[in-house]
Order: sequence, then C-alpha cells, then structure tokens
Amino acid sequence: MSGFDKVVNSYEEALAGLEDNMTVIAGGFGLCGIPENLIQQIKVMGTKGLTIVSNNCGVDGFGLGVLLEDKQIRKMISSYVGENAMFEKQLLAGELEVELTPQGTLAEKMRAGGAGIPAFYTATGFGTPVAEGKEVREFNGRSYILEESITGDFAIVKGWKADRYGNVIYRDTAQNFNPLAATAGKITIVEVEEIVEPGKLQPAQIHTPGIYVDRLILGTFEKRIEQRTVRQSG
Amino acid sequence: MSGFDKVVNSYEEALAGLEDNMTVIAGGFGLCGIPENLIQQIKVMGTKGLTIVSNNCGVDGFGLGVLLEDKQIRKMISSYVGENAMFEKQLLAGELEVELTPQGTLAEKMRAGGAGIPAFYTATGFGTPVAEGKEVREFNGRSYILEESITGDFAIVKGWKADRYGNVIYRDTAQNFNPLAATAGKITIVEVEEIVEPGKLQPAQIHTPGIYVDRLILGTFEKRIEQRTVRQSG
Amino acid sequence: MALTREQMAMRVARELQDGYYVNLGIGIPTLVANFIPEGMEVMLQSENGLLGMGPFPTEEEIDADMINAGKQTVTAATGASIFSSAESFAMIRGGHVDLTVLGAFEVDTQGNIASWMIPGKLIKGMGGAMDLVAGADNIIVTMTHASKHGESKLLPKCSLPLTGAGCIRKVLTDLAYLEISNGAFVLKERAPGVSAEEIKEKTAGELVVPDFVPEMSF
Amino acid sequence: MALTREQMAMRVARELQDGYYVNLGIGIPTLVANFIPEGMEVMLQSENGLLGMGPFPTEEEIDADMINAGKQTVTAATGASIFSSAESFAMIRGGHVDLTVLGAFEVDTQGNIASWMIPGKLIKGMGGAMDLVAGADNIIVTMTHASKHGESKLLPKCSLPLTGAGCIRKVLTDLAYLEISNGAFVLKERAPGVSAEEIKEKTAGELVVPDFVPEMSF
Repeated sequence: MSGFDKVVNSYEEALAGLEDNMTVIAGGFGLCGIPENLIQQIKVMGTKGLTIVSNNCGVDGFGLGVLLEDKQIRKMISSYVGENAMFEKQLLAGELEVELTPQGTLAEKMRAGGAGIPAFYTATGFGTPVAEGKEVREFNGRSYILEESITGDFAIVKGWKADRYGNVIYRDTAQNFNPLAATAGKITIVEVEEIVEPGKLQPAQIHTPGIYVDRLILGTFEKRIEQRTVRQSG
Repeated sequence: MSGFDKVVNSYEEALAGLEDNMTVIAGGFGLCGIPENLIQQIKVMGTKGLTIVSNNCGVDGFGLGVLLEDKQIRKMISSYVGENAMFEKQLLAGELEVELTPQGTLAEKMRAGGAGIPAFYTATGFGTPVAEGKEVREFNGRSYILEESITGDFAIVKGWKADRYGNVIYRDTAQNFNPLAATAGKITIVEVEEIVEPGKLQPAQIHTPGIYVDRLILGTFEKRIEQRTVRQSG
Repeated sequence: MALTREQMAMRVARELQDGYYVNLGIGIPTLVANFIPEGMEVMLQSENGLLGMGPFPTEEEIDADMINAGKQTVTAATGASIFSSAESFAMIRGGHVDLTVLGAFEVDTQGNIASWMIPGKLIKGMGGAMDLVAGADNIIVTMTHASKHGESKLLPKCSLPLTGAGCIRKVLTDLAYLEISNGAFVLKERAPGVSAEEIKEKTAGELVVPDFVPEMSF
Repeated sequence: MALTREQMAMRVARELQDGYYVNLGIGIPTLVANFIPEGMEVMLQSENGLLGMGPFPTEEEIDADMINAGKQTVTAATGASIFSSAESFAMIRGGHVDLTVLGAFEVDTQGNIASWMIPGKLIKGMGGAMDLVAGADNIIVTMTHASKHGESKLLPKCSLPLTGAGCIRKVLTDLAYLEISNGAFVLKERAPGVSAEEIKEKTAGELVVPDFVPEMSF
C-alpha cells in the first residue's frame, strides 16, 4: 500500500479530472513561483470555461497568459491583471470576465477557504467599488466589509522541495500565494524542483504539510524574469 | 543607532510598562513552550487584575499557575483550565472569571487580532453554549457563528532561537500558540534559548518575523513535563 | 457480551483506510493507534500542532518540546510536520482530516453530541473538541452504550450542553455500531452475543433495526 | 520651484525613524530608499512576502525566485524574513508597518484617496494598494500637486473611484507638504520659492494656511 505516496509521474496524471467550467486556484506572484508546467498542461488539455483564481494572469506566451490564447479562461479573480495584450483584447471583447480583489483580501480568502472560515471582515476596500453589494459592519468604531472565502476544484502550486508525503517547502519569494492556494483546492497538485527522501525536511520547517497535497510531480522550470533589475557589482 | 536591536538584558526591562488590569496573551500549550521566566517576572512584579489569554493556566506552582498564588489573575480566556487545585478554589470562590473558548477559535482569534481581521465566522460552537449571544449566519446552507478577534496590551512568547532583529523560530511542538500570540500584542516580548547572529536564520524559515517583536530576552528554561510517557527502548 | 475497550478500538480501526489522516481523542480513541492494520499507513494528527505522531519516546528520547494534545511526551513519525495551533485548526476546521474518533457523554438522533460539560461539576473546558466535531465530515463517537447506572447515552435529545449540533453520523458503543440517519439510530452491527432486542432496550432514542444485523467478529 | 522627484523622495525620507518598517510603493516612493540617512536602520517591506528588502542584485546574484512587489529582481538584507502573501498582508492589515508611502491620482479633504482606476481606461487592478491604505496608521501620499493639464489633485471630494476612505492624513506634492485635518488641507511646508498663494491657487480643496509656513530646504 502507498497511501502517502503522492508522487505522480506525468502531467496528464497530475491534472486528471480537470473539466470544463471548473475553478482553479493558482499560486505565484507575477511570473515568480508559478506552476508553469501545470499551466502548460491545462493548455494541452484544452479545458475551457475556467475560472482562475490567481493574483496575476501571466504575460503573453508565458504563465497563465498561455491559457488566453485558446480562450480557455472565462473568469479571472485577481488583484492585478492585464500585463499582456491578449488579456486586454479579450476583456474589451467581452470574452473574459474579471473580478478584481485587493491582494491581501485575495490571500486571506484563499487561506479562509482552506481553513473552514466561510467569511471574515476587513477594512480593506471599505468605501471603494470593492465594497459594492457587501455588508458593512462597525467594530470598535471602524467600518469593515464582509468578504467570503474562496475554494477551488483544483489548486495548482509550485514548490521547491517536497517529500513523497507531500510536505513542501518554498524557495525565497517564490512562496507568495502558493501555500494558501495549496490549502484551498479540493484537489491540490504541487510541482517541485526536487523530491527528497522522507525525513530530510525538518518537520517544524515545512511550509505546506502533506495533508493539503493530493498529487506531487517533479518538474523542470524556466523561471522567466519579468523585471530584470541589477546593480553594478563590486 | 540600534533600531532593530530588540534585545533587552533583564526581565524587569522586558516587562516594563505592564500595569494592573491589562490583558496579556501568552503562548504555550499545557506546560510546553510557555514563557516561564516572563510569567515568573509578572509574579515578582505583583501586577493585579490581569486578563490572561492562554490555552491553559499551568499547574500549581508552575507556568501561569504561579500567578494564581497572589490572585493576580482576574480573568482567563482559555480552552482548557483547572489542572490545578488553586484554580478551582478561586473559581468556586468567585475570585476568578473564566471565558471558555474552543481551542481552534482561540488560536484563530489571536491570529485575526494580529492580522487586522476584527471578526470571522466559524461553525465551531454553533448550537452550543459557546454560541450564546453571538450572531448566527448561514453560508452555503450551513450555520456559522461570528467570533471577534483578540489583541493584548502585552504578548509573552517563548521561542527557541532568534536574532537581534526579533526574527524567531520555535522548536518542535513548543511552537503551538506562540507565533499567534506574538502577532497580537501591542507590545510583544519573546524569550528564547539562544540569540544567534543576524543572517544565521534562513529568511524563508523564520516562524515569527521581527516586525511583530518589540523586546527579546535570552533565558534559561526548566521545561517541566506534564505527562511523562515512555516506551521501552530497544 | 459487551465489547472490551480494546475490541472497541479494534472495531474502529476497521474504518481506517490507507493514507488516512486521523485525529484520535483521549481514552478509547487513543487505543485505535494500536490496531492499525499491518502494512497500512495512517498519519495521526495531534491538535497542538503535530501531523505524523509517532510512538512514545524512550527514556533517552524524551523531550519536553515534543508532546501531543493529551500533553504526553511523543515522537514525530517519518514524514511528520509541525506547525502552529492556528494552522492545526485550519486543517481541522477546513475538513482536511479524514477521520476523527472521540468519546462522548451523550449522542442523540439529530446527530448532536455532548461531551464536555456536566452542569454542577467543575467545567474544565472544551479544548479542541468543538472544533473537531464541527470540522470533520467523518466522525466516529466511541462510548459505552449506557452509563454505570444503566441510563442510555443514545437519546432522542441530548440533555447536557452540546459540543456540536447535527454533526455526528457514526457511533460505536460497547454493544453496537450504529449510524444516525433521518432522525433515528440505525443498528448496523451487534457486539458478539448481544441481541438486537437488548440494544433496543438500552437505546432511548428511536432505533431502526434492519432485517439482518450482522454480529461483529474479532 | 517645484520639487524634483528626488527632492520629493528626500523630503519623505525625513519622516523615517530608526527601526521603522516601511512599505514603499512604485514610482517616487521607491526612490525614498536612496535617501535613508546614514547610520539609520530601516526595513523595507515588500507585499509579495519579503521583509528586509536589499539592493538590486548584481548580474551574478540575480535570482528569479527573489523579486519585490514591483516584480523587480532584488536581494534580501541581513535580518530579512520571507513568508506567504497571507502573512505579508496580515502584517499590513494588522497595522504592523510603521510607514507606508504611495502615489495617488487624487486625495481629498476627507482623507479619501483615489489611485487605481480611471473609468474609461483599462483597469489593471488595485494590487495591494487598498490593503496598504486600510492597514497603515501612518501613510504619506506622494504625487504632483496638479495634473499635466493644471487640474488640482487635492480636492474637496475625489472624483475617481476610491482606493480607501478616510485614511490619508499626510500628502507630499511637488509644491508642498500638507496634512489633512478637520476636513481641510493644512499647509505645513512650502517647496523652496513657492508661495502659499500659489499653493492655495492650485489646491481645489479647502486649504488652511497657518501664519508661518516654513520653506523646505535641501
């Protein structure tokens, strides 16, 4: 038996069960820490009508941007989008819906979704278009709005190292939304750069405990850089 | 200048400013990972009328139990108490108030307090005495109750290793409520077993970022064990 | 004959599946860990922040920083992870634990459970029990069918303050394994040598007895 | 003379204090990092999950996994910590950041700010701006006093959709440093050679001019 061996050996297997019109939560910030191969596999599968929950929508030809090419995305729930021409075109043509959500609220909605918290209050967005149609309530003399949590049919996540139990650690700022996405998928798939022997990861240093992870796959990554900024050395 | 040197050199200095009738949030679960020297210092100071937010209340003569001896605690907000005779005596005599809170709700209240979330919904406690006087609301056909966050005038925390910036890591299950308490104090004090050079702790492996920590002190710890359970070796 | 505590744990252990994340309460539920079938991997969650609880430590391994939710010294199993109490209850509340086993004073035909408070006695608190019953889809309550004084613990309506409302669907007592459905207990299995009639007599809440009720074997 | 972008950043930098945790927005706010007084320690928070942002990397150090909220490659300073987006915004929303500096299209006498959306133009999103203005106690808005077409950006009431309501108390423009109090802008400092009259003329919202308004010096 192999109940805790989460490793799958192909991206087909990793995304088995993904169907049209499902909701997919994706980790990553800009192009940093995005599950690039899992996104590519969704492109290969041609799944349509997807709702994608992700802070951004990639760029033309990379990251979630590739899912725009064949119009696979019906709706984006994001804090910042439109770094690609295709996105703008589909939005203006009414082929794409966007639900803009403040970045911190988006992160908290994913965490809440994974944590069994159906809704929470936040001051973020009070008095702005984000508050439209949402309950306002005062606590200690300040106004807050009610925000509901998000869960997905699938979560796609990019980790650094993992063991077969699905325990994952992230590397530097490639962590971002990934551990939150991992908690909020009915089926959570993590692709990583290295699969290590069980016991190699310190238990108290694991970012995503294996209980959240359903499938784990070893990948290779391009890791494209969006804004290459350098200083002179020496 | 030394803006990020959070280290103080005495427990007097660590708890300077603590006054009667304040609220103190304490990390620890049972006797594991409790800020034992900070608690002892509160006993020495003789501060009275305290509201203590902590999962448990120690035992007779150790942990938060020592604050019962001189009746320094007015109210406990806890999930499980009364492992000591003094506690029961003061409770029955009406000298001590207890607000019992489910363990997960207590943890989430501390996190929410630190995270600027004034309140959240949870199914925990719906239909039980815990729900009395609280709003009930349905989300997706299930009933939840509204729980408000907790913050404290002080938070007292036990860490393992820290650097002078106040970045902290915890050891094994001595983590428990400590990182949550650390976020929820107006003034957060952490006592640790070792202060390491800045840069020694891996940035992505820090449990409590220094932004939450106001004062840091090096201590020595008894680490009493509540239930000593062993198996035969070999 | 009524089941022993060990037999109760053995029966519960049959509900385990390979790859299950399980939270075991104090008492009989803890014993379930001793009956995990050979070759099956199960991970035990301890709500103080440990997923992958191992055996008790040897004298040499004992460590005050490694305890379980019962405050006993434990070890971490291979593949374990350790985290804060907020993360631990995020797991529990979020429904990520596959099976929760816990004791109770009373259960009723509406799936209510009372397990933490007897008015008039000192109230120590609910600990994590309210989160566990609210968060889990799959809960097995283990308790004796009746109190020492012979009063049924399977009621039409709990008399004690609740731990959770409408959240229990499976009960294992020393006499029977029952499921709760449509406002009644349904008798699914009998302890060896215990008749459906005896169980009916000791069940205060409505009991549905199917035509055939298998007897447990050990 | 109106302040240059660098002078604006220099003026903002005078609000820094040793030991401050600071979040700097894109544009002029980013430049503030270049004017941290010698010997003063300040930690920069980047909302994608980095506290303790260091300088840009050298060509050799460049690392795709190390970026800031502007998606630029960066390094981590000594004492840095790295965490999830939820933790990052817990810090921000929870009011743990000492100073937030960000740009805007408009600010009004009620402390409202509009900085993310111009109806009719493509809306890219608010990113973390709404969380930043809602979470911080101490915010400095930096922007030009008037638009390129000469229209004042300091208004009686914002005309654009808001980023946050009632949360701004300090504004630094290329002409003046102002505070918002009791439903008016209060002129606290003038850019060198800029008169209070000129500032009054270019301020659409009510402006209170104290008897003495010091001139900034650089």
